Formats: sequence, structure tokens, C-alpha cells
Amino acid sequence: MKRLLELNNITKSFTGTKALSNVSFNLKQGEIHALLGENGAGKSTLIKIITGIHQPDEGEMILNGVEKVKFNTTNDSYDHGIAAIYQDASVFENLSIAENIFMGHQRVNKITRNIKWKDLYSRAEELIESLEVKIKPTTLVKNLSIAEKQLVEIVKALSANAKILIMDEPTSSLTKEEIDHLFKIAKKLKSEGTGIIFISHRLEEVFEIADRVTVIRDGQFIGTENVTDIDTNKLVQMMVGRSIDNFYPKSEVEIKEPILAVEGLCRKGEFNNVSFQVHEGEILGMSGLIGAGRTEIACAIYGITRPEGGKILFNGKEISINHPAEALEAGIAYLSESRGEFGLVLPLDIMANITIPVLKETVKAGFIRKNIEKKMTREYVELLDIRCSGMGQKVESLSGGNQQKVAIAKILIARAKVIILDEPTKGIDVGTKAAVHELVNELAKAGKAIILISSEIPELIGMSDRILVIHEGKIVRDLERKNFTQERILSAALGELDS
Amino acid sequence: MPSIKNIPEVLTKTIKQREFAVLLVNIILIIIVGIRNPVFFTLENWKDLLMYGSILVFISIGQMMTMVTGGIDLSVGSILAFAGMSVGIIMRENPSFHPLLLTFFGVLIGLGCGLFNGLLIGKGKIPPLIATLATLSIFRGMVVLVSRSRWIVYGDITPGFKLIARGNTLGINNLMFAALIIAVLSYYFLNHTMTGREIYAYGDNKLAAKFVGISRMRIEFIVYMISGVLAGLGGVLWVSRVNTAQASTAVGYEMQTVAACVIGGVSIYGGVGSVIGVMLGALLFSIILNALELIGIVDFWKMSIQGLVILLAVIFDAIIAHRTKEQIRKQRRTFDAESNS
Amino acid sequence: MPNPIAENKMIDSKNKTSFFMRWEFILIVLLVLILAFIAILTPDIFTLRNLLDATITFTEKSILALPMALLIISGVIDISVASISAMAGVLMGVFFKSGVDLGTAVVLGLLVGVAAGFFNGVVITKLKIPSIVVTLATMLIYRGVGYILLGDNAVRNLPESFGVLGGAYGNLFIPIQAIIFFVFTVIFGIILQLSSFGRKIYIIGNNEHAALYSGLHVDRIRIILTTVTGFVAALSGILLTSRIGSARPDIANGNEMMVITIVLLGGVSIYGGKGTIPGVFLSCLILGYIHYGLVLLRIQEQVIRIATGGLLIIALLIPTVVEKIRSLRKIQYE
Amino acid sequence: MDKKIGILLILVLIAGVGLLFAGGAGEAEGGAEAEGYTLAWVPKGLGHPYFDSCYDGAKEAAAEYGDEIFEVGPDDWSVEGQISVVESLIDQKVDCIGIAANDMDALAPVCKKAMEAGIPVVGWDAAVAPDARVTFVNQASFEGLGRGMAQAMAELVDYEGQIGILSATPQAPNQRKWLAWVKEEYTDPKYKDMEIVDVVYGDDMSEKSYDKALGLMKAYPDLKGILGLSAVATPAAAAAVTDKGMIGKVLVTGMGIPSTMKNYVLEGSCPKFLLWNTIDLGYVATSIMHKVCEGEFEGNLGDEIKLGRATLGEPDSVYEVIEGEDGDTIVLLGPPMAFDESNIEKWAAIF
Repeated sequence: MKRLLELNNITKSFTGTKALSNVSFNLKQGEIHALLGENGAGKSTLIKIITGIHQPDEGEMILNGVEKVKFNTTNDSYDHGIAAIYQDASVFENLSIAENIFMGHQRVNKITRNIKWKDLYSRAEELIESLEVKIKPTTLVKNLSIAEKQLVEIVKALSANAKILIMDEPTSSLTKEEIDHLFKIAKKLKSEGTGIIFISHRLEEVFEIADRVTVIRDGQFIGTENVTDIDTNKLVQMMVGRSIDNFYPKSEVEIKEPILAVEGLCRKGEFNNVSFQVHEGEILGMSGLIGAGRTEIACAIYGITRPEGGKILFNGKEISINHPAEALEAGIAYLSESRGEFGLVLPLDIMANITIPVLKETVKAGFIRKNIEKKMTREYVELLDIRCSGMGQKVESLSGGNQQKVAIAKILIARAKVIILDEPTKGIDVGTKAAVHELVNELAKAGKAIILISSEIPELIGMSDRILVIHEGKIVRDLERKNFTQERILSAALGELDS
Repeated sequence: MPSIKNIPEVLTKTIKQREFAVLLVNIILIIIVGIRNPVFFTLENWKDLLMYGSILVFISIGQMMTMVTGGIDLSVGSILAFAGMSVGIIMRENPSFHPLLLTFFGVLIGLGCGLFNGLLIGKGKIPPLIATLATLSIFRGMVVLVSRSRWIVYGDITPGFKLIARGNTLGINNLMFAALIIAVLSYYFLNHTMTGREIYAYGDNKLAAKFVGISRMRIEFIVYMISGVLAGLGGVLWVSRVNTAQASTAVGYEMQTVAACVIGGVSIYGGVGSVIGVMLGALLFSIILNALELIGIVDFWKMSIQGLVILLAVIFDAIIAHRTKEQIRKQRRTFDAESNS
Repeated sequence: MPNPIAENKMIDSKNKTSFFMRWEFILIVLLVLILAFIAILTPDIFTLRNLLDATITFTEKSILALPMALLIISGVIDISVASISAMAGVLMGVFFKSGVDLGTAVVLGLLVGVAAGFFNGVVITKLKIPSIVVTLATMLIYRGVGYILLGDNAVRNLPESFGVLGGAYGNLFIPIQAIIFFVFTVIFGIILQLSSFGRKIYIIGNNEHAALYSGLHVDRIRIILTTVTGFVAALSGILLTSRIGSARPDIANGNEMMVITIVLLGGVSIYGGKGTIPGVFLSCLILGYIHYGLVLLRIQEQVIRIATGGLLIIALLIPTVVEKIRSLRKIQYE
Repeated sequence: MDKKIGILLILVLIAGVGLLFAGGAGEAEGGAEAEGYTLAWVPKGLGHPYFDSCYDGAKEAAAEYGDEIFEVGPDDWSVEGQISVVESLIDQKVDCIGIAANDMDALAPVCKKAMEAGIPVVGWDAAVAPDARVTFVNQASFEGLGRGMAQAMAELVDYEGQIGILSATPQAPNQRKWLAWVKEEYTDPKYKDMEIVDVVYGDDMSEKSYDKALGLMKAYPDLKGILGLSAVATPAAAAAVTDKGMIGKVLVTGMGIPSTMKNYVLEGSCPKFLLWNTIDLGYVATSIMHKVCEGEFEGNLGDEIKLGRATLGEPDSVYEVIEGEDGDTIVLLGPPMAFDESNIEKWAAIF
């Protein structure tokens, strides 16, 4: 089969730090090639070199086995039929779907140079339909759900009728059905001879869809395998350099008193009549599709938004929480799913980030005492073994996994009794993932009540004592551990109740 | 997804609501003032009003473009004065020059200033607010330097030059004609050319813009250039309208243009803004000034009242925006419980 | 996964930290050069007494630059300060005229500033309107109040004792204004650099969402800052009034631009989250003495105006250039 | 590439700023001489033809006495600006300061400070408080000019109809005094058919004054005349009248500078206006500054001084310190002088 793309001994460094060294990679026509590696392994950098956002310091890029190419802008790669879907949907909120799809590539009238709107919208219409989705191309993107924005991204890529399609964690914020849909599309394209580079942290997805898989670690090329020749453990080994025998070590903890209870919690358009209890030592899983209302419920409990009905009981006493500060005061902590936006202050150092919730404890006579702060921080840096050059290192220069650890440390330092973890392992590498799971168990052992929100059903099944399934803002299932099955949870999440 | 279906209506509605609101306020104001003082309705008055408004309109349009990219151009007032003063001097030295030639000079000077801003912001990566804050003083200083503290007075203005502002084209006063032309052109440019759309895209999401290969530098050069050119042209028309140019010409005018934009619903976060909105905003602003004149409101109240209007405009916007968000949220899904209750 | 922005940030931050290490240093060098400049060109004038006296001419702006720095670092800007100064000055005068004794009048004037700043803060935070737009509006409103009250008059013949405040003819060795300025610098320096409140300011300025999710009262802190700014603005207005011995609505015109210039030249990032009080303090002196020096050289005001603008631009270009040089070097190393 | 341009930009800026320094310094050199006194000439602000023509007179006198004179003033016409200018003049230890105060009281403290530092202060055009100056050269008695303008207006509209008044900045002391005298004059019964309908302020800015004048004509359709109380207001009003084609219907008078008023006088929108001889004002004030430095003149009531040349006010070129209207001591330049088509051409050429 013909080679669409060949990268030979690519090296790239940013201000001293080598992001890639001698990485080679190739993509055949009509194949789906998975690109795996822990966070900061260099996957995105490789992708950005292929799309022309970055230029390699060394190494060569060969198209169709013959043409040596060098891309200086994304337009160059676009013109060579390379299109990419980025994980963080990069869309223009205030522009229409159609404009988002064709921005920078609108067809214009030869003489008057004005954009051919009719043509634009009709082409957009076709493309959207080809995905069997129903959205008006004139809709402003800011009115779409995250998933729909992802789809816009995909359509954008298709519009290039690309020979090479790069999917950088396209599934990280899609629901199961949307993922299946996406895979259908991917396979369709594949059958038409398109080569697809597929990046994901969900190994099962890799096995489901990829033909070959290439692993890079710390900017080094580790190897390329046929998916049929390897299994999960082998793959994990390649990624982390060590094997992880047990992904989800569930340790039995005796469940004590109920500590937090919500009764008939409502908020128009988000969730309705939500009631549940969580006990000390319990890990309460929360499943459901993106946008089902899981995060909204958490935010309402944590005081980001105001519930419009129902009540929250803490240790049996009704409490009203109007601000996260009050939640923390009461003993409820929340880890947001997007750490960059809501979790961390990237430009500040680790110390400053971790101590935010307990700043007053670092203060003596009005001044922050660095030594106290250091002591408090070190404890958690060691506990979570955050890999850093020191407590003064800026968080933005940490790897994704370590950033997440810092975010978690911030939750722990608040000494909350109830901890809400929203997608704590989203987009972090397998190694850290295991560490996080370990930690969650530890917390449960220590008698904390934990609400674990996750889109990864295996994770929920592995970790939880009980699982609530949310669908369209309502709790549709409350499963005991003994009744956990992928199918039950999924069908409930999709709203197909088999009662 | 059931969610999306009903949202576009909601949104278009609110968008209308804003422009509509400005329009409404305009009308109400016109009526009130008209009742208080019939002179308001005289053709004379409207001519003055619009002549004042015209310059504000197209300079505000330039301002809008910079704001759409998420920037701002505080130096328009100084550029206007600089261009006006320079052209005045050129005219004083060579009264024989054709008005159009002089206008061309004005535009050229504006272009130069705009390019300088563009260079600082596009190349030098200086935040627009500060860059233009600095050039505001620089260009203002240049005004006095070139004038060598001799003003351009009525006597220096050639009859031909006076006609720039007072003459008519197709029966419409030149100022308004210019404003209209510029408005139409900008509308076309912003809504029907790739560059125009790229300006919105860039202001909307700079990262995404980078991904689709929109050049940051190009966009910023373009908008500050346009803003400069329009300010330069404005300077010429201004001098031709008031027949004088001095050190303090158009001091603080940038605030008026920003005000017109804000009232017209331009988002200072970038990405949002329409020519029509800005025109209405500028009109509203001119009407207020004119009205205060006519109703004989004591001079000293004017400043506060202007400020109040701007404040009300933005508060109104904020409330509308908040409402929309709530509406969209509440319509994301409906629960049986609610539907039967 | 780090997106390109994040990666660039990484590079920036690396430069910036090491760069900001040197930023204050650059300012010091600049200051020394300027003083040397004055000393050489006008040796007979270069006395400590004169230099201290000179501070009088820029204290009002300088003390205002301190809270403004905090405000901008927290991600808010207030361009209505000059108007608040004028309003406070006028109201103080009006109160005094209406028979209130001077002390009370001053206090009332300060309270007016507090109220004005508080109003700014509430509108900005509670209605979530960009601060620059809000204060653009209140700038006109507040400035107008002075004119509404005094119209074409000014409150004249305030008691001479009051004039001492402004240091205009207080015969102390160090003008009261200078003392106030230095004291304020120390206070604000401690607050921003050492206190937990200061830390919170940096956190909010860098990522207000994260701050909120970590339980910081973002709105409250910002309101406090605008209020403090209002207070200092009022104080600055009263000092000015005292210096010119009459309360008038047209004072402090355009000061907001000058103050912002000081703050930014001091190394504060207009995007919030970055900047230090020492930096701002230095840039106060730099701009103050540049102006003083050029006036001594009998250079026309407009030229000085241009020079100041040029200086600001140069200051702002330095980071860009430094960064470029660095990144180029780096690549060569590889 | 980028870097190159960045650096280039900086170089350009530095060069530019540098040049401007040079330029500025150059200007400052004006009229410098070895011996003689150093006189500081402080107008209300920079960039105004009126004050420029005053400075011309000042330079003439300085040259005559071999003194060095230089002009410094606030470019924003603000009280604060003027104060810091004087502050720096004190530090520079100039020999004498001649100032046209933006505010009588606001400038007093710093002028006192100057006097204490041994630097005499001579007021001209607009006074500082009496205790903060040696003397004040009054261009024309406020009463004389105020009543004069009132009469001129009355003659133009022959004693009947509505008139509007266009003044400068609200605070300006001169305008307020003139306005007072104008109103005083109109209390006389012979003006019973005349009515001052409104007083508006153009902040001494041409376009604002121009818009105000339009506003007056709009708000009062029966308006007969506009009285301009400043050298900016009058031409602006005249321009408005001319542009509105109201020549003859609305008549403008007041005070103005011949060169800026010429066309209006000839067109008839402003047939007549008043002013003093600004060059003489500068000349006299500077001469007095010199004498003060010499110690020949303390500004006591009745003191007399002889100037180098005859002036409009004093053909025999001898001036005497007289009692001013506010009981202060002043030197009066002389009566206001009227300009109309008979003499406009001649004077427009001069200033």
C-alpha cells in the first residue's frame, strides 16, 4: 500500500528542552494509525509539525513517498490535503457553522472578490448531512454543545477533503453515541483511502479502530506495531516503560454515616429533582453523557450556581451555599474537569497554587511566611509525588499529569470531608491515572466521602461503591456495586431503560 | 439535539433587541426634544446635527474595526488633529492646491499614523490600549510642533476647501455623503470579503485563527491602518467644517468614538460589532449633544448626562446578555414536571 | 496536552521571570541616567532639596499609581480616577464653603472618593461589565459633578493652613507630599508583595475562574481595590486642591493617562497578574524627573509629551525584542 | 527578520525622540545672550496666536535691554501645568517671572514662593493675587473694555433685540469681570429693549465656540447679536454667522485679534471689534520686568517709568502705577482700541 506520509528522524526543541528527538513515523493509504504516548511525550508537537504550526529543527517530511515537503503555515499543509481536528475545539463562537467550516478557504467571486454565501452554505449543508447530523449551517457556533462543536471541527477537516486526517483526542469530550458515530465516519473515510492519524488516551478505542499504533515516550520513538500483534498490557508497557497489572484496585472500605445528602435539587434547564446521599468512606460514581447535567449538579452543590429548588443537607443539617468559599468552609471540595480554566493558576508556582484554599494558615502577623507555606506544600508534593524541579516551579511548565496532581493537592489541602472529582483522569496519561485511582482509594479509606464523575465507564465500575446514572438532568439509575455492568450503565446513560 | 432548534430565534431576537433598543431610544429622544423645542425638527438643525454626526460615524466605524479585533485605538483624536493641522498648514503655504489634493494629503498622514500604530501593535506586540495611549500623546505633541503655535484660522481656509464640508454631492451634503459611502464600503468589506470575515474570526478566537492560518500581523496592520486613514480623512473634513485647526482640536474625541461603539453594541472583548449598530450609536450620541443644546440644559450638566447615557447603554447590554444566557440555559431541556405544571 | 498557546506561555514565562528579575534593574539604570543627565546639564540645581521639592509636582499622580497598580494586576482598570480627584476636591471645597470646618470637609471629600470607587467596583463586578467601559462612563459623570456644582466658579480663599498639605509653601525640609508618597509606597508594597491579600490579587489577576473555584471572593476583592483607588484618587484631588489653594472642577485633567503610563512603565502587565510596587515606585520617579529635567532644560511641554510617549513605547518594546533575541540564540545553541 | 525590525523600530524612536530634544533645546536658545538678565515669560498656555503676538513684543523689549527671555507654559492650559512651570523656574533661579495667570488665586502660592526666593513676579494679561506680584500690567481696565464691548454691541443692533454672549472657559477671571461690566452697562435704561438671552462657554476652543454660536442661533431664532468675550470666541461666532449666511441678520462684536478677524470685518459679519495692542502689552510688561530687576521700580502707587519707545497707550512712553479697580496697584496699558474696515488692513499685517 502506498505511503501517504513519512517522517524521518524529526527533532524539535523549544528554548532548550527537546520536545522530539529522531522520531520517525509513517502513514499508509487507507489506514488508521494510532499515535500513543503519555502527556508531554511529544504527540501534539509531532502533529503540529505535520500541520505546519511548528517547523522541525532536523529531519525530513515526505509526501506520497516522493515529494519532500516543508510546511511553514497551516495553509501549506492544508493545500497538501492534510487536515487536523484539535482536542480543544478551536471554533469561532460568534460566527456561523458554515463560516467556521470554511474560514480562510471561502470561495470568492473572481472580480468583486466577495464571498459566495450561497455556495458556502450549500456546501456546508452537504458536509453536515454526510455526517447524518441535523444542524442548520447558519447557526452561530456559540449556541452549540461541546460535542456539536467537535462535530463542526470534524466537518471542517472533511471540507478539506483531506488525504491525511489528524484526530487529536477527538473523543475526549464526546459521548458514547457520538464516538461510535465518529468511528463510523472514520471507517468510511478509511475505506475511501484516507489515511487517519488517531490520538487518544482510551486504549480500548485504539483497539477498536486502529490498524497500527506508534508509541512515543519523552520525545523518543519507542516503536510501531500492528494492533493485532499486541495487547493492552504490552501497549501500556511501551507507553510508561513499566507494566501496570491492576488498573482499578478497588479496596474494600466499610461505609459509615451519610454525610452529604441532596433532596429534590432542581435548576431549570440543567437538572431536576435530584436526590442522593453519600456516606463517609464511600465512592459514589456519577455516570452519564457529557451535558447530561453531572457537572451542573456538582456546581450547584459547590456554590458556583444557585439551585432553584430542593435542599442540601450536611451531617443532617440543611445548609445553603452561595459561594465556593462557603462550600470549602462546610467541608465540600470540588475538582473541576478543566484544570487549566478552573483549577490552576498556570503562571504561578506550585506553592502558590496549592495553598490558595488555606492561604490564611500561611499568614503570621499579616505576612505570608514562605517557610510555613513550603512546609505545607512539600507534604503534598511528596504525598502525590509531583515531579518538579522544586516547589517554586511554575505550574504551566509541568506535564499534564503533574498539573492534575497539583490541582488534586489543592483539593486535599482544604481538608474537605466530601470531595467531588469531575473527570479526574481526563486527558492524563496511564501512569498518573493509576496514581490518581490509588489516591482516591486512600481518601476513601481515610473516611472521606467521594463523588466521582467520569465518562469512562470501566473507571467507574472499577472505583465506585455505588453508581448514579444521570440522563437528561435526571437520576435514572442508582446501582449497587454488585449490579455493575457496562451495558446497564450505558443503556441508562443513553436513556434506554430496560425496566 | 433538541436543544439547538429554538436557540437561533432567541438569539436573533436579542440581537435585534439591541440594535432595536438603540433605535428606540433614538426615536424617543427625537420626540421628546422635538416637543421641548420645535427648532429641533428644522432642516437646518438636522443638517448641523448630521454634519457633526457624519464625522463621528465613520471614525467610530474605524474604531469599531479595532475593537472587533479585541483592540482599541485611543489615538484617533490626535491623528485627526495632526492631519487637520498639517493639511491646514499645507493649504496656508499653497492656497492654489486643489481641495482633493489636500484631502489626499490628510488621508496620507492618517495612513502614516495608522501604520505606526500597526507597527507597534502588529510587529512590536504592544497591547493596543497602551500603544495607542502612547501615540495619543505623541501625535498630539506633533500637532503643536508642526503648528509652531500658529493656528489655522478662517482666513487661511480657501473657498474651495470650505466646499469639502459644505458642498453637496447628489443633493446630499458632502460630509453625510462621505459617511454613507464609508459606511456602505465598510459594511461590504466586513461582511462580504474574506479579510473582513477574518477580522471577526481573529477577534473571536485568536488561537483558532492561527490554526486556520490567519496572519495576526496582517489583520492588525489592516485595522489600525483603516482607523488611521479614516481619522486622517476626518481631520480634513473637521477643519473644513469648523474652518479652524488648533492645538486642542478634537481633544478627547477618542472617547466619543468608543462611546458610539459601545452604545452601538460593539463588544470590547472583540468578535462582535456591526456597522449599523455603530451608526445608530453615533447618531444617538450626536442627537444627545444637539438636544442638550436645544433644550437649553445648562452647559455644566452635559458631561454627566453623556456619561450617564453610556453607562445606561452598557448596563442595558449587560442585562440583555445575561437574560439571553439564562433563556438559553432554561431552554436546553424541559422536564415533565415543569411541562405539566 | 499543551496546546501551542500553553507552549508559548512556557517560553514567555521563562523569559519573563528572568526578565522581570531585571526589569526593576533596568528602571534603576534609567533613573540613574536621568539624574546624571540633570546633574550634568544643570549642576547648580542638582540639590537634594530641589529634587525633593520636585516630587511635589508629581506626587498626586504617583500616589494614585500605587492603588492603580494593584487594580490593574487584579485584572481591572479605572480610568475615572482623575475625575474622582476633581469631584472630591470640588465637593470638599463646597462643603467647606457651606460652613463645615476644614477637617470635616476633607473627610467628606475622601468619603466621596470612596463612594465613587465603590460604585465603579459594584457595577464592574456585579453586572460583569468590562471595567474600561464602566469607568469610561463614570469618568464623564464624576467630572461633570464638579461642573454642575461650581459651574463657572471656583471655591477660593481656602485657609492658608490648608495649603501646607500641598506643600506649596510649607517650609519643612521634606515636603509633606513627598512624605505621604513614600509612606504610601511602603504600605502598598507590603500589601502587594508580602500579605495574603496581595497574593490573592496576583491569583485573581492570573485566573479569576480558578480563584473563584478555590474559594476566593473575587468580586469582593476587586470592589475593595476600586474603593481604595477611589479613596486615594480623592486624597490626590485634595492634595492638588491644597496645592493650588482653590477648589476647581477642571483639575487633574488627563491624569488618568499619566497614571496608567506610570503603572505600565513600572512593569505591570495590562492583562493583569504581573507587576511589582518597587517597579511602579521607580517609574514614578523616572517619569517625574524626566519631566522635571526637561522643563529645567526649557524644553517645550509638547516635546516632553512626545518624549514621554516615546519612552513608554520603548519600555514596552524591550520585552518583545529581548524575547526575540533569546529565542534566536536558543535555536542557534541546538 | 522580526528582531531586526523590532530593533530598527527602537532605533528610529530613540533617534526621533533625540531629535525632538535637540529641536526643543534649539528653540529654547532663542534670544540668549551672555550678560543681561534672564527673564521667564509664562503665557496661559502654548500654541495660541494671541500670546504669541504678546511674546513678540516681549522679545523686542528684551533685545532692547540685552536680556535673555524665554517662553515656557503649560501645553494643556491647566493651572497645575502653569504651577509646575513656575516651580521649575524657581529652581532655575531666573531673574524675573512675567506671568499671565490661569487662575488668580491658584497661582498665588507658588508666585509667593518665587518672591520669597528672591524672584520678582510681574503679572500681565491676567493678574495673580496682589500680594504675589510686584505689579500687574493691565492691558485695559476691565470696566473700560467691558462697557466698551457692550456699547459696540448696542450700536450694531441699535439698542434693541436679543443678544447672546459667547465666553471662554468658565473660570477665566478676565471674562468673568468683563461679563460683569457688560451686564452692569446694560442696566442703563437706554438699553431697556435689549436682552441677554444666554451666556455660553466655548472653553477657548474654536470648534466648540463655533458649535456654541450655532447653538445660540438655533435656540434663539430672533437673535440679533453675539458678543464674543475672548479672542477665540469672537472669530468663531463670526465664522458661524458667515457660514449660516446670517450676515446682517446676526451681528458679532467683542474682542479679537486683527489677523484672525480681518475677513469677518470685510465680509461684514463682525463690522467692529475691540482689543488692545498685544505687542505693546508684551513690550511694556517686559520693559517693566527689566526695570524691576534693575531695582529701578518697586511698583508703588505713583511710581513712574519711561520706556524705550512710544506705545499706543502712552505716546510719550511714560507709564505710572495707578490704583486698579480692585484696589490693587496696576500699570494700565491704555484704552482699548477699536478695529473696523478703516484700520483692519493695517493692523492685520502687524499681528
